[in-house]
Amino acid sequence: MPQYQEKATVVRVERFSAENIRLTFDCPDIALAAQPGQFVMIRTGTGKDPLLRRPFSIHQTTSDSLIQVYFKVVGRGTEILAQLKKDQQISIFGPLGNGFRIAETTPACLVGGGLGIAPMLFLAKRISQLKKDCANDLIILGGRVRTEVEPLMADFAQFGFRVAAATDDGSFGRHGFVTEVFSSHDLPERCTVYCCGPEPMMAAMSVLCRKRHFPCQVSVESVMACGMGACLGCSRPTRDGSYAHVCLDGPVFDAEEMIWNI
Amino acid sequence: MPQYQEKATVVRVERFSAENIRLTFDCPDIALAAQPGQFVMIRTGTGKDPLLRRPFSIHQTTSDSLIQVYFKVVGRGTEILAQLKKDQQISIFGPLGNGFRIAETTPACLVGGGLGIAPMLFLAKRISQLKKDCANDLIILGGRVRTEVEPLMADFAQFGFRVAAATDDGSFGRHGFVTEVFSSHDLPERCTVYCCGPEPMMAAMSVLCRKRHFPCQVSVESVMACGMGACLGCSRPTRDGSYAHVCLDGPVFDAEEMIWNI
Amino acid sequence: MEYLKDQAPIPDLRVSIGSLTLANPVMTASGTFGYAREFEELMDLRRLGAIIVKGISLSPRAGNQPPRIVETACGMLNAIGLQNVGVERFIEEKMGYLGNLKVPIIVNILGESLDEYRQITEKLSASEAIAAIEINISCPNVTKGGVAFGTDPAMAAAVTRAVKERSGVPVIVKLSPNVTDITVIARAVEDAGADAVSLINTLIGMAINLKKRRPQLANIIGGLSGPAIKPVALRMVYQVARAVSVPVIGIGGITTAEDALEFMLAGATAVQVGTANFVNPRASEEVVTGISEYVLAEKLPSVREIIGALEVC
Amino acid sequence: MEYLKDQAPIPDLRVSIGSLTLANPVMTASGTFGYAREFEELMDLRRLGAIIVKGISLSPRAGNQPPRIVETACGMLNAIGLQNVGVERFIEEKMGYLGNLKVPIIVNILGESLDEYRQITEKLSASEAIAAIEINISCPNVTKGGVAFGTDPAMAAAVTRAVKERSGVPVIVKLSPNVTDITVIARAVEDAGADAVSLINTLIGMAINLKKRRPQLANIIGGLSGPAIKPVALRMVYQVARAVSVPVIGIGGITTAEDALEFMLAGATAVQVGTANFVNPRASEEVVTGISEYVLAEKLPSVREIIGALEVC
Ligand SMILES: Cc1cc2nc3c(=O)[nH]c(=O)nc-3n(C[C@H](O)[C@H](O)[C@H](O)COP(=O)(O)OP(=O)(O)OC[C@H]3O[C@@H](n4cnc5c(N)ncnc54)[C@H](O)[C@@H]3O)c2cc1C
Ligand SMILES: Cc1cc2nc3c(=O)[nH]c(=O)nc-3n(C[C@H](O)[C@H](O)[C@H](O)COP(=O)(O)OP(=O)(O)OC[C@H]3O[C@@H](n4cnc5c(N)ncnc54)[C@H](O)[C@@H]3O)c2cc1C
Ligand SMILES: Cc1cc2nc3c(=O)[nH]c(=O)nc-3n(C[C@H](O)[C@H](O)[C@H](O)COP(=O)(O)O)c2cc1C
Ligand SMILES: Cc1cc2nc3c(=O)[nH]c(=O)nc-3n(C[C@H](O)[C@H](O)[C@H](O)COP(=O)(O)O)c2cc1C
Ligand code: FES
Ligand code: FES
Repeated sequence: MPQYQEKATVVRVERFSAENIRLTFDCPDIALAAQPGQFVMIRTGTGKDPLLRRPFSIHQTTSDSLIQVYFKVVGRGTEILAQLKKDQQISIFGPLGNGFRIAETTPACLVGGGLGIAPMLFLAKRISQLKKDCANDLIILGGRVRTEVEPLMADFAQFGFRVAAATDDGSFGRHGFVTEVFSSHDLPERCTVYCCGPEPMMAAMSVLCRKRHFPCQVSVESVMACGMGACLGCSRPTRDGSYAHVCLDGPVFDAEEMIWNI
Repeated sequence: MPQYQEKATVVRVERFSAENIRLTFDCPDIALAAQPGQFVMIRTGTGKDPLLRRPFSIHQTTSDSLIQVYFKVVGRGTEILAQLKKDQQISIFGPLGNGFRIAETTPACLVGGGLGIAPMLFLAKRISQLKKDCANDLIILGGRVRTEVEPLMADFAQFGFRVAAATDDGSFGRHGFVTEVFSSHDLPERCTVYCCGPEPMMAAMSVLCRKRHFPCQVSVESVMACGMGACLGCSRPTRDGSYAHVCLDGPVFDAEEMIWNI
Repeated sequence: MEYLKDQAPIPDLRVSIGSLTLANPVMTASGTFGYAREFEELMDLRRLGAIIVKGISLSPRAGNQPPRIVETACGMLNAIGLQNVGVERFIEEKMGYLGNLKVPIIVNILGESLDEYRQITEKLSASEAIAAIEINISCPNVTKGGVAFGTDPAMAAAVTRAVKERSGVPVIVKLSPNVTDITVIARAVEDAGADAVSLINTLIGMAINLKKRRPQLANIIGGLSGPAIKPVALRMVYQVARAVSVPVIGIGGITTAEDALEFMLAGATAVQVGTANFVNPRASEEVVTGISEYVLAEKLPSVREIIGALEVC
Repeated sequence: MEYLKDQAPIPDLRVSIGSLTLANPVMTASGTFGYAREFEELMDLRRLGAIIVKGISLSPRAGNQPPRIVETACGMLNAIGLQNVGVERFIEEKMGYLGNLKVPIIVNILGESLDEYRQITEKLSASEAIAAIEINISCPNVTKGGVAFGTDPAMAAAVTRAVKERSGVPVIVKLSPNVTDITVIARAVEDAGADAVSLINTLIGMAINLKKRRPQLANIIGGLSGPAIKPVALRMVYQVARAVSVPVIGIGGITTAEDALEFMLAGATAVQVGTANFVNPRASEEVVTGISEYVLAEKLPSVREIIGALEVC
């Protein structure tokens, strides 16, 4: 699969809150090759500190040449990205990793928690393109507070999926966790679940899916230096007793392969 | 002497060329205490690289609360400073060092070469405040090219000094070095010379002044870590065989004390 | 060492180095804080746990030719050449001011022979305002062909004994990181009577000016300090804290209270702020404030709770 | 080594490591370039002077528990745990591709005993596509209580001899910087027959997560690499180049051609680009381009002119 290192130009900055930001970059090669569930490595500056690139899911491609990332400020790198302004340039490397394997013939349930919402938009869009009708398909978005979910509802609404929301503090949608929303919905048989979010949430989802014999794909994280298989730093222990490398073998895995950090 | 570490706000950015830039900062404590020939240590960023502050002469104070620095882009730190925009904040530490000792009763000759022009504006302003009439006083400004000198002529013209200019390529003022301009002018007896510029120029000026028995003060540079006497890194060998510390004993010295790096 | 509950300050930041009790664990690293007076306008010196002054030798030293310093990635190299006024002028000119600060003054000493270390110690014993001595053993032993005292356990122990025999105050031995196994040196000086060890001194490094095809420093090589060396310093503090029973003082790239707390988790009883003083003259005071806020926020009975509290399953 | 004038490329970037002549002095550092194929989409592998692959052991290794890496100031710590496919699968699965690249392939090997090093060397001798062997002696010698081979001159020499006896290709010994005097180790391996030395491997470091009160790495300690260690690497290359007569290969924080040229001025015949490959997958190729431009701009007859050309008055 092709990978590109591009000088990307910021074409749009959307601040959903002080912490939650969406950036739109012009990087044609990456946009054209990107698949739902893949990620990019972004260099936060041009200097030597912070040294390493930071991994971010591809939130969506909004044209043949634009990609979006939706991120939260958690440290130095994301702080720097949060200060980016329109027309500034930055080095982006990707698309990387193996994305979601879309089951076209079965109903889909997309579950995104917190920043795990990020890759779900691209996935929903692609599914809606592959299927003529998504009325049987469900999207569940969860977050701690309103600002983590509400700003994205409109984008998710456009594909004809049923969309449900939940927040930990009840400030938007159902008061509680996405898992509760998931359990409360009567989903069709042979539903395929696509999930991304905090480890405890993905762990819980994988248990629920196992019970109902739903195949469940999860997008997981790990610390990364290179994002492309060179450093072997992104390993995660798997059920078979070996290590998987998130950047190469993932970031999307079958939930059954995973050992959760909880 | 009082020293302050201030969060200074950029109130004005003047680009005389891609390389030569003048910044105006709002830092009241430093502005109020500043003396001609003193310098400030500017932190170019908030991160850990580049690590150390950079020293810059106080170009002038333009009110009780504003100071200016006039600098040239030569490396990483000045590159970062060159990108500063109005209203951004930055940490400035100063005023530091011993400035020029102004001889109020004798005619003055100010000689600035290249970036050595920077401290001369503050000095000229102060001299003009101390003396009622500066008709006998001379300012000589030199640079490699027009853009290093011309943009500052107007500022220097306002104090009633005679002002002469020279450029290495003849693109502005006399074709040649400030030393030639100095020699060609018939200066009054007992003239006090204040000089800042490249080492070869200051070395040449000190020889000319010795010949004519003019006291000559020079503002010199050295690499600096702290700017305030803590690191002992800014030493310069002096004629008496010991070391002077530019940040504490200088940056202004009697030319006779100096050993030149040429 | 007993800390009396009834007279415990809140938050309780007290730590002990041998018989010396500090109000808090934050010191200034030798050579990065001048003789303290340089900072009086810029911070409240009285808030420091201790002040360690520029390294003092028997006779005054002029130091090295410039350039003496150069910036590196997240760090700096220095080859000051141990410039100092010498022990006599130090006592005459500096101790008067320092003695009045009501902050423990620790004198960092350096010598080129055992005898020099002995003589400096004797001269310092005269001044009772000195709270402790820190021995810089990273200097070359000229009587032993210039090998640094700090790289050989026997020499390091010998210096420690020489100073300890003549010192009425606690003796801290400052270890060099430029060794294969720093725990060997640490144990050697502990056995020789050191009341505490401090580490790390600078890593030996070099920088080159490509344009001039010359070293950036007149001395060719210099000491690397700053955030760049913090991972090496943390590792060595962690190892030494497990190898010796005397207090360990952590040094290396400490810029914030978080950095200092990490060193304490690794086993440091106290810390020293060095290069950070150049970037932010208030750094050492801000580290004290930050540690104090942390102890309050975490509701710790005292800062001593976190010494060596790192969880390594 | 004779460089034929008539067939000299322009610019002439050729350098020699023992009997091996490289088109240019730029290699990729072991463990930072995978098995090279990972980079084929991102750069022109054929422009490299040599490719050094991830360290290979006798049998496959799973590596350490995560987290295996953490970023530090201008650097990173890694504790990969020498994960690799083992020498047999390496030859079967990787050498085919590598052999067709027409770039000298240097295999970095590691072992826990002399015998392991011997066996790997024998197995590698089978494959004639291998241009040289680089011995990683920074690994613990389990038969000697886990002390790293690279910290003891005798052990380092023994490993060198063991490999050299069985290798038909030049043997490069990669030195550990975690020693008191790296020139002692360098001379020991030179006397034992090393065709070249490469340095530095990573400095041992540690990072702590204050919130969790735990080490950032599951392995607690790890190897520090990146720009932060460049000053230490430059200093050691400068010292070793003066201590041995075999070629020295410089490693440590090299990100640009300027960095590489500084190492060559200090005495390096060639260089390796490591951590920089993670930040910029094209870094190694850009270093080749930059060196080439420098040699042309400076009108040097060859890049070899600058090896050790540092002026130290
Ligand atoms: C494949 C992949 C896709 C990702 N997609 C997104 C996304 O779409 N949106 C988003 O906001 N974030 C995403 N992340 C997480 C993101 O990479 C981290 O938040 C980011 O690297 C933090 O960088 P920083 O410099 O701001 O924080 P740092 O200063 O590096 O660290 C600050 C805090 O963040 C934690 N942290 C650092 N790196 C990671 C990481 N890789 N994963 C989890 N926590 C981390 C640290 O432990 C520390 O507590 C993704 C991570 C991976 C591996
Ligand atoms: C007391 C004092 C007053 C100064 N006033 C001014 C001023 O008013 N305007 C101005 O433009 N510059 C002034 N300088 C020089 C200024 O400090 C340097 O140009 C600046 O530090 C370069 O930083 P950098 O990060 O851009 O360059 P670096 O990346 O640090 O270095 C780039 C190049 O600049 C050279 N350099 C670095 N520091 C210095 C230095 N201190 N002196 C000379 N060359 C240096 C280096 O050798 C290198 O070749 C002054 C210096 C001193 C000591
Ligand atoms: C400019 C400078 C001068 C120093 N002088 C001394 C000294 O005289 N004696 C000493 O023991 N250590 C000296 N050091 C080492 C520091 O005390 C400290 O051990 C080292 O810098 C690491 O800490 P840091 O990274 O916080 O700076 C000096 C360091 C610097 C940067
Ligand atoms: C992730 C990682 C893995 C490494 N693996 C090896 C290895 O298997 N064998 C080896 O000899 N060196 C290994 N090294 C050390 C590098 O080859 C190099 O010596 C070191 O990183 C310093 O160079 P740098 O600062 O350019 O990265 C590794 C380094 C890193 C960062
Ligand atoms: S991040 Fe480097 S191998 Fe996965
Ligand atoms: S710059 Fe630190 S003492 Fe002068």
